[in-house]
Amino acid sequence: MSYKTEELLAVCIARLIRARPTRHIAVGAASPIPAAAAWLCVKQGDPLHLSLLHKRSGNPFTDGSRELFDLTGQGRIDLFFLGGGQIDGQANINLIGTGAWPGLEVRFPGSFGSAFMYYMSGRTILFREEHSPRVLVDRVDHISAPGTSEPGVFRRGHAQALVTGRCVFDFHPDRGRFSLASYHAGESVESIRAMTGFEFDVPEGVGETVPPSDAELALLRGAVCDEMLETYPDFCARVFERKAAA
Amino acid sequence: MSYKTEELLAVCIARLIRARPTRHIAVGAASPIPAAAAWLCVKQGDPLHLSLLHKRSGNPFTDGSRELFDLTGQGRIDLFFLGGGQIDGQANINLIGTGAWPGLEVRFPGSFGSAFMYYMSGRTILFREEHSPRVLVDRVDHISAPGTSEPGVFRRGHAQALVTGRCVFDFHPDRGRFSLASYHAGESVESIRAMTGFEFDVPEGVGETVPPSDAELALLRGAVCDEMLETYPDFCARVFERKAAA
Amino acid sequence: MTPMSLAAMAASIPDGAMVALPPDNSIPSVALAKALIRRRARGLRLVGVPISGFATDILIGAGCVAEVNTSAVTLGEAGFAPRFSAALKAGTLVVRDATCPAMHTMLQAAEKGVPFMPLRGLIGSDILANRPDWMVIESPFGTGEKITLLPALHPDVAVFHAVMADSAGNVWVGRRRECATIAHASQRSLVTVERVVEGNFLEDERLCPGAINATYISGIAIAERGAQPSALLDEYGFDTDYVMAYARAAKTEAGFAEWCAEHVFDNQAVAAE
Amino acid sequence: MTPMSLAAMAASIPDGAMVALPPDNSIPSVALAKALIRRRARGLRLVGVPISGFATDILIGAGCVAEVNTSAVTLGEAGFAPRFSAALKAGTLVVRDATCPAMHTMLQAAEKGVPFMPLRGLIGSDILANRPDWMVIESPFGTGEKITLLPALHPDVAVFHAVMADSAGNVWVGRRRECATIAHASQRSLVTVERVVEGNFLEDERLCPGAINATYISGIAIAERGAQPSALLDEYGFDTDYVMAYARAAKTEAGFAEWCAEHVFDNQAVAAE
Repeated sequence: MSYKTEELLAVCIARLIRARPTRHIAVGAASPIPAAAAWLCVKQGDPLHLSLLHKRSGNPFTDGSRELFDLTGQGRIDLFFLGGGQIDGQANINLIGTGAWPGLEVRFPGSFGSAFMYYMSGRTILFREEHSPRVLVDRVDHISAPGTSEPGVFRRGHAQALVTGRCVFDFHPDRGRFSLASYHAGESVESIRAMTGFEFDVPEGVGETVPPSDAELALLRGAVCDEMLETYPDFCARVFERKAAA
Repeated sequence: MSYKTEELLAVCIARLIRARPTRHIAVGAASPIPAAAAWLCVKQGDPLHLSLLHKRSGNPFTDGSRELFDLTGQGRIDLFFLGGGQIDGQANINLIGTGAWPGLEVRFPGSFGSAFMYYMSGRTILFREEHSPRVLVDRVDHISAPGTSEPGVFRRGHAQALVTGRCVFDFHPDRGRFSLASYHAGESVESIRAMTGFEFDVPEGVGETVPPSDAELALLRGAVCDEMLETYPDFCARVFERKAAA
Repeated sequence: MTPMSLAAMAASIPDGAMVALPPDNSIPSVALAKALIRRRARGLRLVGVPISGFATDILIGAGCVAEVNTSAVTLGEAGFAPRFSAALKAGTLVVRDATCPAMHTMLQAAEKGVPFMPLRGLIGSDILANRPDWMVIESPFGTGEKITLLPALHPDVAVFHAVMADSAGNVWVGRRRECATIAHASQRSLVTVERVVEGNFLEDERLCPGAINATYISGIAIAERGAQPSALLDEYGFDTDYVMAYARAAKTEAGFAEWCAEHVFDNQAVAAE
Repeated sequence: MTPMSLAAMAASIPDGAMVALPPDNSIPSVALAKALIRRRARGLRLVGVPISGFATDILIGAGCVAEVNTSAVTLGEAGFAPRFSAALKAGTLVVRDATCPAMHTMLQAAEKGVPFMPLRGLIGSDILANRPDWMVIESPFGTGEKITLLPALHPDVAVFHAVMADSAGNVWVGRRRECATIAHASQRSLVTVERVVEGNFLEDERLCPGAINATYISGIAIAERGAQPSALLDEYGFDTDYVMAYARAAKTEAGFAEWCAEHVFDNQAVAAE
């Protein structure tokens, strides 16, 4: 079955979720692909608790907007998603901007909860669809949240992986480096290297990303889309070609 | 008009409330006399905000039982009431017990919020109906909350006065001592001294407590009692000889 | 979430557990406290939120409690808590005295996932002198202020009563938000409810503010009038006569034993069904 | 509490005030933000709770803002906040970058009346490197943990929208409890509401958990659809088209001025009546 890039990425992320024990995932507002991935795991039968932020009806938090951070501080969030205007080879992320502080060249919106969530979640999947030397840089201009921490700093988790429109990288907090896990159809180790501003390891035998199965695609376009229509109408219309009933 | 001791004490306290600018008073559960005093001020036309703790309907707090302490921490409570199993001449109060820690001779219930409220309220009126050398001691066995604090300790207020069944003492935090403000009908400086375990100052011209006026008594027995019937039915029956409609 | 029996809920709380238990004005689960007595729990370390009431006194009387960390133990209008006083005098109970906002602060530190939180007041009180786990520092912000840091308190189990649970396992406690705090701060939360209703409180703007998300709830048991003799919001009031009668009976160990046989063990068959 | 006019409410916020303003998902008072523009407020120091949205961007565009203390400024789906970006580039605005839980923590410290509160995370972030007002210490509890202490943040005014006020001046915000936190943390709270209703929310067990006590509320003004284009719980949704159109118009200063003339000043006669 043919598929869209968004569907491939959702399936990549779902596999990363299922690769480790996961009870509770929080997904931010601007993240329809991670949300689709998390729903896919639920629809595949995983006993997952999802907290979808900014969901208008059934917002999961009754203690105000601090509850997500308290919940994560308590160690109850096993997995969070973060992106970055820039992401570097040590998994540092920059949501501040480029040029002098505080982003005098290009200003991004800001760091949101990253300087806490990245440390306090059980693990983080980094996600950025654009894969270019502009985004994946050797060294971020500013660190919103660091990929690793010095001893003496309480840190519960790190990046598990970085998923982009071209490939999946695994992150190794012990050595503070990414390794290529797989490249998507149409890419190669060389094309990934050419489009990546940071150095990364290439394990032997690395190959193409396994494409979505028919079962995965059927779930995405059916039961997953059903759950997402209210919160992400544009995404569902564009990717799954479905509209919410008026 | 003849009056009950409880009515005299409520009027004494109301006068102490009105003696200083007061916007917001919090009154604990076991304190019908201070509650009556606060209501009397309201019914006399003072623009007071009352937070009556443990009031079953219309409990003022919507942020759980911590809200009173947060509110007081913010500096929004101008006046609080405290009692004590023992109260000493430096206005230290003991709600723990007598004998070795933690009250192996007679154990009182415990300190409640006193070790915070006494510092963080704008001021405190100490109230204890029993006036005997057993209660008013030279030195409390244990300090639940101290009458004064050393420099470097944040403290917003102190005891304004101590009202008992026999007299009213003013407290002077600068010198850490009480002075006799007035003695109730039937008492004298000598009788107060005989029944008080701590030393106190006796200003020149100290006299008998001014009895409740007819207007004060009418308000207490009418509009004040109306407000208190739900929360303090036994007190209203005993003192005002009124019962709530069934 | 499928409701469990009261007996199974009590059995899931191991001896020695640290149990956060709100007081009489804050919807305690007296039903579960009685079930803990029936299962002959031992060595419980109770946490007052921020004080302790009737449920704590009966647990102490029945020999279930090793330690109470609290700001007061009281029966309110019915006076001093008799079995608490007796156990202290007998030396069979440790009390770690605190002050109300300190209990809230220690629980909020756990809620926020920080190792400690500061609190004003306290300095000069003998409470502080008897809490080696609390620490006074000079503010690092250079103001010269001395202030107390309190460590986070992580109960093993939060136990409280709620008006109702919904199909998703959310529970509704209304304005008694200290129950949310202990649910957040504790490893597990076991909640007795009057009833289970259809639907999802989180999708109802009117009910949601008084709800606690199922993510914090480990088990639900139906226990009608499960807070009694304590009050439950506007559902039922405080049963003063019951507590007064208890206070009189529990003045002696024998009197307590008799009260317990009648009010805890005689009801067992009914409450556990 | 007698409602005041929007114009009088805006006039009561002095130039230079520190104003806590929740973002688009948290019932901001866009009506009052527009009234502040009309009264040509200057030098405001805005606090994002914990981020900033549409209302902040229009206040910046109109030259009302000297400083933003926030974790992000964003128009959500409509992209970057154009007047925020332009003002930063022009050097007319100071941004003090934070991270969401740090904003909550600083406000909670003020709510609790403590001078500071700790927060994990942060260390190794350039946010911390650029906040000389934040301080890293080693835990005094001997664990060797390095942790950041954040000072209490006391806004002069909390500004938000609520569904309704009652006769006693209590306001109802439902699950948006961050509005309660800023009301507690701030010197004054100014609240626009859809409507004023009879009764007292605090005496209604169903409404009370979502209410904020009048003791924190300094003024109420009726502003129907006062959160728009932001959403208000289940009353009305986010107006994406309106914000998209704004984002396009506000790309340039001239475009913003035109938008503002139409959407802020043309409505003045209506909104102030």
